[in-house]
Amino acid sequence: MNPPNIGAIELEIPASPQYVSLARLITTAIARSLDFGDDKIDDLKIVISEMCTNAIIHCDNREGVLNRIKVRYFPGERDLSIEVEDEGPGFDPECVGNFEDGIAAGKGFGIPLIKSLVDEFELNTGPNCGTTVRIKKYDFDEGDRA
Amino acid sequence: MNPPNIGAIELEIPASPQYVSLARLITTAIARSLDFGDDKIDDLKIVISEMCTNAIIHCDNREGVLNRIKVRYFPGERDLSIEVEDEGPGFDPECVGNFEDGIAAGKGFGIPLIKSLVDEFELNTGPNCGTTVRIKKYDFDEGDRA
Amino acid sequence: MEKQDVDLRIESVKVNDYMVIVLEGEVDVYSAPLLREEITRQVARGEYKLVVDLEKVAFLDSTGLGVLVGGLKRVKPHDGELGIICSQEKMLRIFRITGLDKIFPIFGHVDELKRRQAGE
Amino acid sequence: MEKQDVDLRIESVKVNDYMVIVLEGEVDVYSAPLLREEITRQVARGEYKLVVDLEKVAFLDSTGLGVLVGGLKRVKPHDGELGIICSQEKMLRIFRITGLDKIFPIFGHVDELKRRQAGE
Ligand SMILES: Nc1ncnc2c1ncn2[C@@H]1O[C@H](COP(=O)(O)OP(=O)(O)O)[C@@H](O)[C@H]1O
Ligand SMILES: Nc1ncnc2c1ncn2[C@@H]1O[C@H](COP(=O)(O)OP(=O)(O)O)[C@@H](O)[C@H]1O
Repeated sequence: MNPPNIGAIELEIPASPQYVSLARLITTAIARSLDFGDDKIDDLKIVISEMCTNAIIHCDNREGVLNRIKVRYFPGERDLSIEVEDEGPGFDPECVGNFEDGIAAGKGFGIPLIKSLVDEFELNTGPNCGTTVRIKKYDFDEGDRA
Repeated sequence: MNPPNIGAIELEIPASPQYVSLARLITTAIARSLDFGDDKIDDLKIVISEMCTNAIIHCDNREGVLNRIKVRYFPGERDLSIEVEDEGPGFDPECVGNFEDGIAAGKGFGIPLIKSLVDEFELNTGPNCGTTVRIKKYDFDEGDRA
Repeated sequence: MEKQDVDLRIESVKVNDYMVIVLEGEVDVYSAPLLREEITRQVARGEYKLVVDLEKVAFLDSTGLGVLVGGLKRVKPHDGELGIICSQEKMLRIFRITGLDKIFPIFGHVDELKRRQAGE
Repeated sequence: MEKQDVDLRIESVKVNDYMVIVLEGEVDVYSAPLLREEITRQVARGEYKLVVDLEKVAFLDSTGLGVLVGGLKRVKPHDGELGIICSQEKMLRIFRITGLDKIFPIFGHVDELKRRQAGE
């Protein structure tokens, strides 16, 4: 009876670390209502945290001005897509490293971790353009599709 | 260190009954983080449900078009304000009844219940204007202020 | 987000004369239709002494209250009753605030219902 | 939403040679500074054999991992160690994915730590 995509759920929060747990909570509730299993919900909790953390940390909050970030959820038939958008400085996607770089630097695990936990990953960014990261995760394992 | 009002949290959801529980969950998380007691959180769960239910039910979803409603949270020092906005047909505030009317009609408990559970209540509506309901609830009892 | 995600389970059991509709979960605008259907179904089956057990209900709002009042309206023409089982203070409070505690007989426990019946 | 709402409790206990930093709650960008401070504090006190107990941690993301790597960097110049206590599969998986399971010694239980020390 319900249309397959009943429309996005949008959340806009101040670019402040304390709100990341709220995004996790909402992600969990949405994924659970879509019948995602516990393992995939655990993955999504990490993914949303990484996405929001990057948007908040790199968002360049100027003195006295608190930026805001947007989180959009698109529930699908058998998947959930999530988009996080910030109006920060953006960056050169070439800067994204891998886990080895991360271990050496003690940071930079975020995007590699997101990529390894989702089925689709899309990054839209560039200097002075803000950043939008969009992921899609299925409620089944890639292998099971074959 | 944190500014008293760090900015609103905004949620936009499709005007569909299934999302009311999500609004409750978010309200609970925000109120808990503000140190509201369990009793006041229970009140707020009812209040947000009534606010969202009215916005969704009376929102006049036309064939194939799914309206959206907005929920805004304004965390204060010792209070939480919540605003729910819809772009529905609006209504004449004179129509709002009391509990006796509700018992006779078997409906119409919503707004009287909201009013009795919050510290401040504000209704902005009118024919063809959409509706915004705004409430404020303190994390302490009115009596304790004296 | 399909209908099966409704966080409300309903089970009806006969306790002497009464049909006790036991709810577990949340009663709101999304789930209340299930309760309405169950009441309609019981009335259609000729059950006019209904009791709705709210002990395991974590949340109830005005939509749920409306369904209960609607249920009362359905059984009344049949000389029926609609009672509530509820001992949770947070819920009793809502019945008091709305004045619905004067409309529905409220029992603290299903046993009270049994005793009441035995006493009659 | 004040800092005291951080959902992370930290308690450090000495187990033989090791200073075990026991975490309970969630480690993310909001709470990780508390862990960083505790590691810094212990290193400043001359504790270079650190073990971070993640058994009661419900959530850990890359910010937490970064703090652990940072901790390792602090104790290394002192010939120290930084171990992890963790038996939760969901968390071990993250250590494996990132390759950090090869950087940190991982113990399944604090007892393993005691045994290991006794065996040395
Ligand atoms: N939303 C963003 N806005 C600006 N720069 C970003 C954003 N997300 C990531 N970056 C840049 O990409 C780098 C790699 O990000 P990531 O892999 O998440 O690791 P980390 O955030 O720990 O450095 C960051 O250090 C930062 O320079
Ligand atoms: N957001 C809204 N948009 C349009 N009409 C509304 C809205 N909220 C309330 N109303 C009107 O006010 C009446 C009273 O609302 P309420 O007290 O919540 O009871 P109920 O919704 O059960 O009728 C409703 O029946 C409806 O006509």
